[in-house]
Amino acid sequence: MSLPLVVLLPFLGAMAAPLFAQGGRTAIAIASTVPALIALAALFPHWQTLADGGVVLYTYEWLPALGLSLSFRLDGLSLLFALLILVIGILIILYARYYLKPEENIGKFYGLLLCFMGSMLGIVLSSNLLLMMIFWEITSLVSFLLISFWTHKKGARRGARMALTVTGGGGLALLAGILIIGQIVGSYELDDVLAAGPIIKAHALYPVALTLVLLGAFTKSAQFPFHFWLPHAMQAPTPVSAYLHSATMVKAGIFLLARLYPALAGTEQWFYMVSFTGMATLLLGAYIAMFKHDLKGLLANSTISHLGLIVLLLGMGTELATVAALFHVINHATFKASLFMAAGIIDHETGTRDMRRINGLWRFMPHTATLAMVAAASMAGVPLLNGFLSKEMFFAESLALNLPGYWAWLPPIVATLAGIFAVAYSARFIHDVFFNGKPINLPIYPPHEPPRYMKIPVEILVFACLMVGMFPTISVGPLLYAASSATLGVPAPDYKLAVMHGLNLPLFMSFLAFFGGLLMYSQRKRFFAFHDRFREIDEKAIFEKVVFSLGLRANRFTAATENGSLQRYVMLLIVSALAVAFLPISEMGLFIGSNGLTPVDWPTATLGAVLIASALATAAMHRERFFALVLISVVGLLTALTFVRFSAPDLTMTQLSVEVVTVVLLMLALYYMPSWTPVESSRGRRVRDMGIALLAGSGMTIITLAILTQPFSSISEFFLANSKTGGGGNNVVNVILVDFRGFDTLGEISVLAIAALGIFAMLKNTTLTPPPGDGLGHAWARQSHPTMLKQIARPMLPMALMVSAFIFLRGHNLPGGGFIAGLITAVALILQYIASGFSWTEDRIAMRYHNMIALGLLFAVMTGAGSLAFGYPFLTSTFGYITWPVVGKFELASALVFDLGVYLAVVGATLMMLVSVGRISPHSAIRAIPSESSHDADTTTLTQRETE
Amino acid sequence: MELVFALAIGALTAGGVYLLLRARTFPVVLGLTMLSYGVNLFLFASGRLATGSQPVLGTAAQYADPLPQALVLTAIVIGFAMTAFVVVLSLRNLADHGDDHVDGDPKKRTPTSKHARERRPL
Amino acid sequence: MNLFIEYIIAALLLLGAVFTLVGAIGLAVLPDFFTRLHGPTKATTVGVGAMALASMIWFANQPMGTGFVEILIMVFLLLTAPPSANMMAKAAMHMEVPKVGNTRGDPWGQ
Amino acid sequence: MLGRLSFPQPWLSLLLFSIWQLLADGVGGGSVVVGLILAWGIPQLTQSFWPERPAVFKAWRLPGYLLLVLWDIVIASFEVAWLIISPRRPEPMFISYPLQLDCPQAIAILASTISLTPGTVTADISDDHKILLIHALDTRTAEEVIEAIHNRYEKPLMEMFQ
Amino acid sequence: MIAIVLKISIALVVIAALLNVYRLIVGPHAPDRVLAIDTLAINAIALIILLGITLNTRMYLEAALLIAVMGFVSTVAMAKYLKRGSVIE
Amino acid sequence: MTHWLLAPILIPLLGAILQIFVGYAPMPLRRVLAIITSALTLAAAIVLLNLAGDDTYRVYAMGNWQPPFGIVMVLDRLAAMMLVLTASLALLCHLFAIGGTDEGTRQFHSLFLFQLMGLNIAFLTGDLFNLFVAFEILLIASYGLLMHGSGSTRSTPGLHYVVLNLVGSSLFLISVGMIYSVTGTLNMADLAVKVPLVSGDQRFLVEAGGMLLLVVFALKAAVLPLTFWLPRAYASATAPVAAFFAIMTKVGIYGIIRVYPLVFGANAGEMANLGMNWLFPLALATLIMGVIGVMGAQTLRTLVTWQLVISVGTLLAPIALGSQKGLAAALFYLLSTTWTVGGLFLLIELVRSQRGSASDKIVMAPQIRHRTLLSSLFFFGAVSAAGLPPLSGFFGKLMILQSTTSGVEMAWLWGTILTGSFFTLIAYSRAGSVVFWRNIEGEIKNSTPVTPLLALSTGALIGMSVLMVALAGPISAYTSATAAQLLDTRGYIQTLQAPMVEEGS
Repeated sequence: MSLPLVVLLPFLGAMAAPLFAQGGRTAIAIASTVPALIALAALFPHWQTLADGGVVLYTYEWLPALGLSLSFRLDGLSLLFALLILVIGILIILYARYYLKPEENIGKFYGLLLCFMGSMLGIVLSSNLLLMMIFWEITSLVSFLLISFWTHKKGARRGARMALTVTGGGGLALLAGILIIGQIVGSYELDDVLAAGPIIKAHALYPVALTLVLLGAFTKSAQFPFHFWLPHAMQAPTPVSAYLHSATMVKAGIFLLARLYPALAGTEQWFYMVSFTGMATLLLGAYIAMFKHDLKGLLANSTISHLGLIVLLLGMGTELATVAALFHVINHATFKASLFMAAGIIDHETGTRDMRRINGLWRFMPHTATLAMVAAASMAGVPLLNGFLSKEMFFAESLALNLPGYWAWLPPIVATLAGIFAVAYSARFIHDVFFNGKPINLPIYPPHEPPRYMKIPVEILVFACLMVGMFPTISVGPLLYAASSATLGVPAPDYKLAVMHGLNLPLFMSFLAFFGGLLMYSQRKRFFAFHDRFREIDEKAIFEKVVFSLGLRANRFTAATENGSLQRYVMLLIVSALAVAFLPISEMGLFIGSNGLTPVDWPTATLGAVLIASALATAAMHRERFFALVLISVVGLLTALTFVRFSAPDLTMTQLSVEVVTVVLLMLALYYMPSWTPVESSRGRRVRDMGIALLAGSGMTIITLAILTQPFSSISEFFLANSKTGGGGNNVVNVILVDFRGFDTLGEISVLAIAALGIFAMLKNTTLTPPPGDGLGHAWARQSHPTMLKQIARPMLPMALMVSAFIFLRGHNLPGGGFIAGLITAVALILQYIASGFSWTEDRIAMRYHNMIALGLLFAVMTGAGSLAFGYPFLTSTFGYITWPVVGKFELASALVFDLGVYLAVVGATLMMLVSVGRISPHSAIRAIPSESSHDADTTTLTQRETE
Repeated sequence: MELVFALAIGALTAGGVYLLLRARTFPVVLGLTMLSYGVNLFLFASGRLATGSQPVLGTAAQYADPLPQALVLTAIVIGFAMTAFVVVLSLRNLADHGDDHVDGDPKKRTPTSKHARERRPL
Repeated sequence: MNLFIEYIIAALLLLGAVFTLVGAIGLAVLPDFFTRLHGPTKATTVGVGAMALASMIWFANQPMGTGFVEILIMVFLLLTAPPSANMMAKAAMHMEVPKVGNTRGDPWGQ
Repeated sequence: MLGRLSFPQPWLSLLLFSIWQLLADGVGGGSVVVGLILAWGIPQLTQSFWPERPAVFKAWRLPGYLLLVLWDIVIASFEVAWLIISPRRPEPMFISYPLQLDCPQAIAILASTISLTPGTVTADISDDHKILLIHALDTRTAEEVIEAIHNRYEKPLMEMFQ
Repeated sequence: MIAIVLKISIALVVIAALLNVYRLIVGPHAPDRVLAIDTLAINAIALIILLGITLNTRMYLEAALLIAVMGFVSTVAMAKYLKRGSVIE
Repeated sequence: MTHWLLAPILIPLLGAILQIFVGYAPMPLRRVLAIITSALTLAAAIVLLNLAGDDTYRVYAMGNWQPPFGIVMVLDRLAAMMLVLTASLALLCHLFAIGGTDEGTRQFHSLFLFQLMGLNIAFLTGDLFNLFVAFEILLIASYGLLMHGSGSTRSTPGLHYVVLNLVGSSLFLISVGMIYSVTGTLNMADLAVKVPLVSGDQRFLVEAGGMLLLVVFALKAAVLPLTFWLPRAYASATAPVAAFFAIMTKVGIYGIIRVYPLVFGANAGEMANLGMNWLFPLALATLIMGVIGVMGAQTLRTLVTWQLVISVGTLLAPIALGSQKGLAAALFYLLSTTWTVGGLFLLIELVRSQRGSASDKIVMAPQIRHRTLLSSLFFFGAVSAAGLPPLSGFFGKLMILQSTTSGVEMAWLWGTILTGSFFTLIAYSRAGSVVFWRNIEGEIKNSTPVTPLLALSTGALIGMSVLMVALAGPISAYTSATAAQLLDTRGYIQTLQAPMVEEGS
């Protein structure tokens, strides 16, 4: 249980820490230390197990389907890293207490720092690769937030984004790599993966997986060519740089290489990819570090170089090299963290990090200077310090590498060269900062020693450097052994951690490096001059430029594709439909089914030809809008006749009434529109459109022809058989509408209702200025309501209502029904609007259309729900026959009530649509509309209806 | 007979599609209307053609398939609601932009040909 | 069915069809809008009326029984033809649709 | 409340009742009941849509007038039909007809009658309801037409509405 | 006999409809077109009645009734648009 | 036959009707009623989720007519899941809306509830034509909602959206006609029985119909090349509407998942896996288009709308591959992405309200109020949307990646998804850092404060991705059971035999 706790504690702390922010820096620092200390304490009991080569495992199933379990594992390697993370973490917390200013957002800082600690622990303690992956990406994200902690700094924001881009992107590659490994192995549990090393390496996908994993590791550990993000991450507050970007996070990549060593290492691909990357990084980092004037820049590039060194060691693939790598991880963490902290102190006390200005600090802060110098010496590889030991091992390993032919010379030469540079930049760090004359133009002058406690973390680390340097076996021996064994998967080879191995070639290389470095530093002016001939590459600017231009291109591309042309989108849709239907239809070909064609009677054919001609004419004459409108009503009329011709009386009636309403609506709309469409599309485009239209039309023709000539049986037999007995009506279409498929109808009237509401809402507050005349030079006539029409409209209303009632009542047994009746009523009322005007009519309608719609829907729903009371499902209909005296036999069907709902909804919705459009006419505006914008109840309009 | 019917559907579809591809709202509305006529006829055709066999029990010797008729009825009404909405939306568009052009950015319109200025009576 | 009734139906049908056709011919051949307006309002209305009557008589002699919807069709046609003609004439006058040369008198727009 | 139960427009109700019997294809028990309900109910709903009713309306004169008009319609149709088919060019004319009727309903009926009868279409009614504009398809003099309309249609209507 | 007469009648009405369509296409003015479609609607009534007799069913008569009741509303709307622009005001 | 299946349909419907009736009542009353309706819908959906958990199909025969003759509602795991997703999204968006966005027109609440009803019908129905009707309901309501609010920017995109969807509806009808003309049935279970039996030349008709249906669903889902209506339409809608619309593209995806495995699935004989070979490359292309859109976005809203497109591509790719694991993964991701994107839409509205004229443009502006809150929410939303750990988006993507077995498809899928995530990450980090961090001197006038209600609803939606991680086990178990249920069509076909309520029982 303690392992998940170790990971969890810092997260809990992260949540708690901001609460202590009110209490000031000390309170929050203490509060943040507690979880780390507990975690540290929780690790100790396991030491004995680990020292014996054992492993502590904890597993909890989380997402078995995914292969993701909450499993943690503590072995030597993870212990080594966990200790680094926790110990340095605690020191950083302490250090940051003094580093941060009280007015800064310390809650956020400590919260994030602890988050980072937790996720870093997660990486090293996870026993499941996917789980590790999760923590891996969290470290990238938290690092992003920490680098950009000072969000007002442009450099910080850019550096953060660059870091996130590189490490996050690498993380995605790593994810792919891990997934491949998981697929090969069949498990993501570390034990299984490590045990499956030979299988992985033999698999065809091994090179892919390896490359992807290495991409992840290299980006995180700032290896060439991904090293560029790290120096820019130094925009972060120094504790962050010290912790994340030198001691821990950048080591995650190295940890990963070490962790997967048994599974992936030992092949040629591994060797070449890892060691050469490491070599390149080692040299490049060291070279650049030499020329950085920024204190943290120097340290950052030196970190890159050292990371390259460790990677190179791991790449060598020998067991001893691995031991050396791990050893250097410890050493580098100690001296580099302390150096960063020292740099932070200097920055803190002088206000700058520019080494050209910081000089001769020895006089001002001897204590700090001493500490920094020791640490720098360790970085340079001066004997008796820990850096020397691991570097010595590195030199030895570089010599032991058996490369073919002259290549064998490469590693030692590179190593020595890098050593020279390392000594040079370390010397620069010491000499330039603490000696070398007097400070120049310091923002804070004179500098002082920092607060006592700020130096303690540095002191502890420097002390560690010394201890390890002088008594390696006692101080780190057991830990290193455990870690090495855990890494290699077998007990570590014999090696001696001694300060002196005698006079041998590695020692000679060290000397060479030492004196070469000093020499180089003394000749630094020349080198600087040489270096200055090359233009400084600002990776951040390049990165920004690349991202910006990517964005710009993407934007252009988007704008070009999504160009706001409805026609293009419609064309794409239609062409897509044509494309997908093309294959089956072309396979089918022009197909006449077994039923064959029935003979043509010429009146139908003639009217069909008229229909076709009108359709095509509408398309051809569409620019003359009114004409097109007339033509399309011809099409509508002929469609209605088609329904008559082919046995669909209900459809005929619906089509006819809808047609009328549509024409009125279009006329209403046309008033505001230009009466003429100019030619806007080029000839080519028109030809293209005609082609598409023709294809669509012929496709539909072929399909229709195929359908019409096929024999067919459908579920309709059931409807015909049950219409009377089950639905109580002879008109099967109507029974389907109100009973068999009444639910469709409910949906349909909802659509009408919603459309009406939407239209009403949409036209609210819309003002449109109609053109002054019809575009032919005639102003519109003044007269609005001609006498004759008005007078005829009066008797038309009751008569039409009568017809409507008739159509409604007979609907169940004969063609008709609620829809058609509703439309007749609506049209009759529209006639009143046309004849007598908007406000006149509006005054005489007893019910708000809103309420009419709602009532209609309610009727329909309630009729349907009525059956629930009798234990039948929704919309179950019932009917019966009642014999009244005189009147005779009378059918009562619940479907009729449903149909009444349909009727009301149709009337309300249709009128609401048309009236809403009519309302925007400037002539209608004279009368105040029920205020739609005020939110309080508008009761007056409800009661104000005149009833004469 | 089937051929005439099929050709009519084809013509309606073709006309509708052509109109849909025009650059102004009004032709687009017309196109939608016409396309929906075509589609309604097509859906109707899925129950095959029959003469004088209206699906009203007791009035014919045999009955046409009533289901497509019911579906088409629903489709007509829904189509009407949708057409109404588009019409009003295009009015709103006109109100908002003073133009019923819908083919992309009005500034980047294809140059109008000389026919554009030519006027004929309604 | 009585032969006499059949004759009547046939006659009415033919009459109706001829009138409809004549109305349409008028629409097609008459020289200006105002003269064309006469054809449909009268000839066609009567033509359809005759057919409706024929239909009524026909169904009165069919087993399924009588019906009077045809009368209503006629009523509505007669009721609505004048206002339509009126509205169209008003529109035409407003739009100053040219009238045939030998027309006397002047239309007026309001 | 009782007023609500009455027939606000009895003639209309009668008309509607008759229409219902026509629609229901014959007078039967059910159709009478429903017809009565509708003939009562619809005018209740629509009476406000018909506010300006004539003060005097002698409805019993209406059928005679209607028969007259019906007969004229048939005749008119023959005349127009003949005119259309014959090769002779018609001589159309716009005629301003001075109205003596003043009730708008009556004017509307007259205008309709004119539209439906021989060779004339009511093209417009003046805003002050004083003049009808008539388009005659083929006529020699305006007076002839005015005279005919006045005697044949306007007079009976005046009797009916005054 | 009636069957033949029906055929002739339908033929005549169809020819009438074609003439209407001719007027509709030719125009030349908007009111002509409105008139043509109004007449076409009335022809449609005729066709429906004739078809009803042919098929010996009254099922379609209501469709004819509907045209008679409502057809003129669209005519009126079109005419009013041509004259006044605003149909409902 | 449990009447619970009615609840998600009738509750919003009655609520909507009520809203029409009380359209002129005081605003607080209407808001309370509206929220109660939404909440009840969610409650009903949760009840259905519990019911569906036992792997049986529940059938509700409307009008007590035996399928395939009557319309049936069918509850299975997928339907229940979609209902809960929709209802939860709706409730939170609705809560956000009553924070002030619902002002302006009185129809907002009824349109909103109608849309909810349409969505619920679409998820429940077992009838192809009824699915069409449901689509129309939810579309027409969405048209209305899209146009809600003031400003002249939305009418053109709205018009595009409406017209395209109308053409889509026509295509839907055409394909229904084609399928019906051969099979003579509309019930999906019955289609699953009959389609495999179709042979000869009739097969081509059904096949063409099926392909057209796919185009319709692809249009709703905004698959390339039918994507382009989406970004501007969504970017111009008011926030709660846009957030609620996050479910709209999923309806298209739902349609594909519902119809294709069942009717054109492995058992469909010659028509097995119809169209899926088209869908896969198009899904990847959609993903890429979405990534390009995200990269090029100049406002936060555009960014998120393109994120929606990305999620469509990400979802459809594994669905097209058709494996059970892929389906399960897609369903998991569907939940995650819908909530997250919805939450981001709401969040952006909050940001907009704080930034004055800078609105949600990715440009410098004076520092906003509530910066910590809003930027943290954005961070979480972006992390989940980009598919980074530890939020649910990562798990969804992980499952999708894992669902493929090695092969060309795997390379394409992995490459596209991971590269896509990479660029998305860049875009989000750029947008977030500019909007929240890159401040200029000055103060923003007329910024409206973020009320607790707004923050809560936004936070809850974004927080769903945390909740999903916590419940990742049960949820993924549910989605994999759902996938299994979907691929085993026998159960669905059994719904044809569902007993009806007998007379007098």
